[in-house]
Amino acid sequence: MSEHSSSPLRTYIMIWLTLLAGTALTVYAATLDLRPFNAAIALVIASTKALLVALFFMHLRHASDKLLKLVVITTVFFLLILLALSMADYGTRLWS
Amino acid sequence: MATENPQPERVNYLNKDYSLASWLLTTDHKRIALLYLLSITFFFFIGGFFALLIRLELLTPAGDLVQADTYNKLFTMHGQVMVFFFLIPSIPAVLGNFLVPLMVGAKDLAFPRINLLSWYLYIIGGAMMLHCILTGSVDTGWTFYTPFSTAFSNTKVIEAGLAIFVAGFSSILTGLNFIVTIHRMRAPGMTWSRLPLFIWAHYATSIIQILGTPVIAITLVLVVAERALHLGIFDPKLGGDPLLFQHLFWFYSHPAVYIMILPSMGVVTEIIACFSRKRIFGYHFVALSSIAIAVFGFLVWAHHMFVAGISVYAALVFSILSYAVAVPSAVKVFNWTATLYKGSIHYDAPMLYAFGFLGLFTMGGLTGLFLACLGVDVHVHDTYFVIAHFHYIMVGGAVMGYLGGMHFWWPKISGKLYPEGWARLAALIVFIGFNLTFFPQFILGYLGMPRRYYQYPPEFQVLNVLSTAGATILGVGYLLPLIYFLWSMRYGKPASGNPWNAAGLEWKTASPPPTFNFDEEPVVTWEAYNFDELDAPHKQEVPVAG
Amino acid sequence: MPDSQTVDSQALAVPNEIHNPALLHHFATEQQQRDSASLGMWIFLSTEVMFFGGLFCAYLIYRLKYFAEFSAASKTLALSLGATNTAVLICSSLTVVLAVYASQHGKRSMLLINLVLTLILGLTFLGIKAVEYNEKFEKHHVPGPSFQFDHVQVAGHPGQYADPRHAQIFFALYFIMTGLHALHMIVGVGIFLWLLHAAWKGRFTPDYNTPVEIGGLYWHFVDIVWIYLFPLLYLIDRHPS
Amino acid sequence: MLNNFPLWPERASSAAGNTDALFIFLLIVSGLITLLIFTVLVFFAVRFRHRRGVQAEQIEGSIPLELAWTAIPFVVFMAIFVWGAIVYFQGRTPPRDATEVYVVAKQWMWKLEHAEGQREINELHVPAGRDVKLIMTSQDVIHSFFVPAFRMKQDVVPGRYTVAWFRATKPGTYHLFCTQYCGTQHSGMIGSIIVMEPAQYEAWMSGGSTGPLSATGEKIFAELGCSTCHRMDGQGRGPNLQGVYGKPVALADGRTVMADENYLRECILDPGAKRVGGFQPIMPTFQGLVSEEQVNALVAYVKSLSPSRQSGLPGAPAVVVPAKAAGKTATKGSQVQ
Repeated sequence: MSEHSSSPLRTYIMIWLTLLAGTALTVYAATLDLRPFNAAIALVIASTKALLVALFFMHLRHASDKLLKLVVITTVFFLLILLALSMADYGTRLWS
Repeated sequence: MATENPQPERVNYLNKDYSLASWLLTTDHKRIALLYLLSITFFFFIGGFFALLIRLELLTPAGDLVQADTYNKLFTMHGQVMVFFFLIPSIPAVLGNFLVPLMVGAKDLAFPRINLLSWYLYIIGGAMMLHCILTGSVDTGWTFYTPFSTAFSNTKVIEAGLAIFVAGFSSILTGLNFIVTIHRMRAPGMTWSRLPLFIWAHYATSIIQILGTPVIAITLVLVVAERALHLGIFDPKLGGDPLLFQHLFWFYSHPAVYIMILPSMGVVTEIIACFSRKRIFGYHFVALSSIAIAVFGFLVWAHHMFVAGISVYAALVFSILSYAVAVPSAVKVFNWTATLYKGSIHYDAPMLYAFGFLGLFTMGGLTGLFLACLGVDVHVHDTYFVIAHFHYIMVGGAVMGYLGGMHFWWPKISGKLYPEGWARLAALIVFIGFNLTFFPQFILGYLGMPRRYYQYPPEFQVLNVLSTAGATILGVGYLLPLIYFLWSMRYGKPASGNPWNAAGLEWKTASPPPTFNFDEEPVVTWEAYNFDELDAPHKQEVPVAG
Repeated sequence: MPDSQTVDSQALAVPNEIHNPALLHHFATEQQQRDSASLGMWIFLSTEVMFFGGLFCAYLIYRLKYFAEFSAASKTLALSLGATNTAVLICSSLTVVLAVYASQHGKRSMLLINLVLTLILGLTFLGIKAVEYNEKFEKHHVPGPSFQFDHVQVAGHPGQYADPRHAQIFFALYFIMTGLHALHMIVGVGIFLWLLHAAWKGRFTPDYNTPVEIGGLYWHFVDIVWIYLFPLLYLIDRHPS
Repeated sequence: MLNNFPLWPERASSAAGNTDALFIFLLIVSGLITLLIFTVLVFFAVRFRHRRGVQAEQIEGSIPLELAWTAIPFVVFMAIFVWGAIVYFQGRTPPRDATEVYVVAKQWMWKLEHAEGQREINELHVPAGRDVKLIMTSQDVIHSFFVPAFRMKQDVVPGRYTVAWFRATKPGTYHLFCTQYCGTQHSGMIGSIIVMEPAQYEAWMSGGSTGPLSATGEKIFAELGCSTCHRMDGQGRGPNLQGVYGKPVALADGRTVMADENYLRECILDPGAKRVGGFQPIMPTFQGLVSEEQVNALVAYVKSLSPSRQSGLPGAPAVVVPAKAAGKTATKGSQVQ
């Protein structure tokens, strides 16, 4: 971080517009009957939006320090551990 | 103080200012460590008092000393006070707070004011806990299992839950401060592989504090909300699942065990290296095993739930993962043992505590294999076998390490030497008392005596009497250090900067250290545990401040 | 895991000669202070992720267990208000990032304008949220003794009514999740009021703007939480059946 | 004195020997590890104690050694895991022809009801040499059913059934403990398991029964009007319950679940949750209208309608699935209980 890390203003506006479009898209996608894929699409769109915010608005993309990325990855990993290993119980209770 | 000192006394962090405000508003990590030391010692003896009453009640099979509900409150408060207000802050908040900046060569932790805030949060949580204890207490067991805690107990669950919630943020902030300090504040030349293993252990501990503690915080929020508003999240009558609470609770509370034991491992590593005058065997493996314990520690929580009604498949997954976490612990024990090889071993009091730790932790760890083993756990789960196991880890491991560390760094903290003879005696008494208290409980557990029983069938009495006898010895063992540490503050001989001739930056400054730790910014040019240089016949003069 | 780069940069760090009043005594350089602050904030945010993570875990389990009721209860939420709020927060994230940009480039009026805009958008969000909460009170959708969710049809199963107890779990999670989020918003508004005050006094320069950056990180995080909450709570099952 | 000082618990079930063997194996393994570590520790401690003029020899470490003491414990641990998993799996899988006992726990007593109709409180009479399956639930908080002599333990959770089983081998009286902390009188929630010789047990059983539990269930079934919809001829508005138990059921939402005790229980208390495909959602919930004991009786009755359950062939769905739902049996991974 030798120089202040910030994207040019145009990028910010583009990201902002993309985020708004993503919101519209997720609302539209929810009105389609896609059965199990509704939830998947909603989560994919939400994760994309979150990633855009983190990378551009929170300047993760230009962070010269890999450590910040490591913090984010670690956190997401442990969050998934919490969800996945809980489901290891709940998802298999009816198997017996 | 120290009138025999011919030179005018150096200004250090202790004598810089004597006003009350200079302590209560300090941002000096060393003073905050002492504030923590006072407060956790207070809570340790409160928790110990409860333990003593529990053991006295269990002298006879009938319930005669206290009422059943009083007994239930006693073991609950014993657990909550000891876990959340003593063990979790013990080594990190006292020794870690004092030593992390010194060891990495920084003037202070990265966020001194947040450090002070963390102590105040702890004190607020502690005050809430005390208020809760004094005005009716809680009887849920420290585990707060639902639906008992949310719908059936008529004690002060909400207050205790909030107290732990607040204290949890104290723990989070301590961990945050450590991680940032270790990453950002290391002195020039202090590379990662030159860090003392104490630092690696605290780094691993901090990961757990940061990622685990918020989960118990939100779980307690849910318990409080459920109890106050009957939302149904954990109440089967309203469609909730009581086991969800157990999942969320143990997601933190199992790794919390490693919050207690990892720093203790760090302490023991330092002590073993110093008193066998050797670089630790397999430095990188010991360092990485700390991180491995922190990571694997998050994958094993449901081994507390093998008979709780989880699916068989989940039980298999969590059992196999539990064995995975045992491996790095074993690696540590082997490396400590190997460090002694061809050493030059001194038997000062800290080393006696470290030996005590090795023995007790080995037994505690190996009995953990019994509990991770599905077939055996069905029988010993929720019996005294479990009680004995986790006391071997938390008392035999964590507290032994804590006491060892207190002895090792007491000259640095106070600038005074403690009476060595008394300290060795105390170490011996603690070791004997501990084993007498808790070893019989393994047998009791396999015989089938359930935990949290206030009266029990008469065939369990002999072992319970042995255990109670041991507890009184253990109590004496814990009082001794309190007395002679206090004594040494006034009458102890002044300590030099490095009384053990130990390695590590903390020994390269005065005892007690000046407010900003080092008179000159240290530049590290040597590897960790450079005892060969320290013990060399023509030892090069290490720059000792002052 | 070890970041060797930082080690080098610290090893080469030269104590700066001119003492900056914003440089705290225990840091060697401003760079070190700034890096510490941003790392500290990111770590704090991972704590926050896990804090909400416990709730997401509970949500996931009950959503799978009581999908019919979650779907029915989700449909009673005001989609237009939720979507508007999502847009409002996204706009506020833009103003925040513009404020950070302005502070880095010493554009005082741009900084002030964007801080004020952020505050307005933040308060708008809270206002809309209040309207939604009020609607829940009126419809008796607040968990507790007066909770009502009778005779609500379950989608795809004509004639089947949602179990009010299970719908109550949805609303309990809804209120706890959005309530904690709103609490974070309120804290964020407080932080930005302070930033506005400091910016007004001209405290921030291109050399010293860490508080704006750190406050911005917090605000973006709160936005990200909402980015997940919106589809999870409002969009469970919106297609006309 | 020695009567009050046992060192090994009594062994009175078929599982106890397995658990003990595993436990002894663990004792030996961990004993050997402890012995190894302590011997080496003591030897080093004495051999390398500080002597004047003798310097410590600095050793960096040894990667082969590190790998060895990472890998060897891991292999040993995996062996323990496998053995433990086998013992656990056996304990979790009740034999199909076991005698059934319904257990209802409440603060602070055990209520037990034999399938044959005998009711007991804090005492359970069982025959030696026969498999006994416990179908357990709680009226209030979580309890745990623990018989040390049988090396058997299972938490008893409100709102659902948990299942355990044992085969007693030795006549006698054994402790029954509650091991999940359940409130003030937790330590008073103890009872006894009385194991009898089969002949004695038959004699005990012949007295004082009000008829089999399934008969009680049948009565309740009629009283509550269940039989108006759940008709045996398949013409009712609800599914025909004959032969349902132990078979997979296709649900209205496309999932397929096994009709075990927990499923039957849930259908009574929360009929909407897992409705059978092809039927209207018209069944009211009986939550709060029937006691835990009555639910048990109803479940026992429905189970008695599946005569072939010893030789039950899981496979063909018991309930005729309408063509529309049949195509969607692919689950969406949401079989959450």
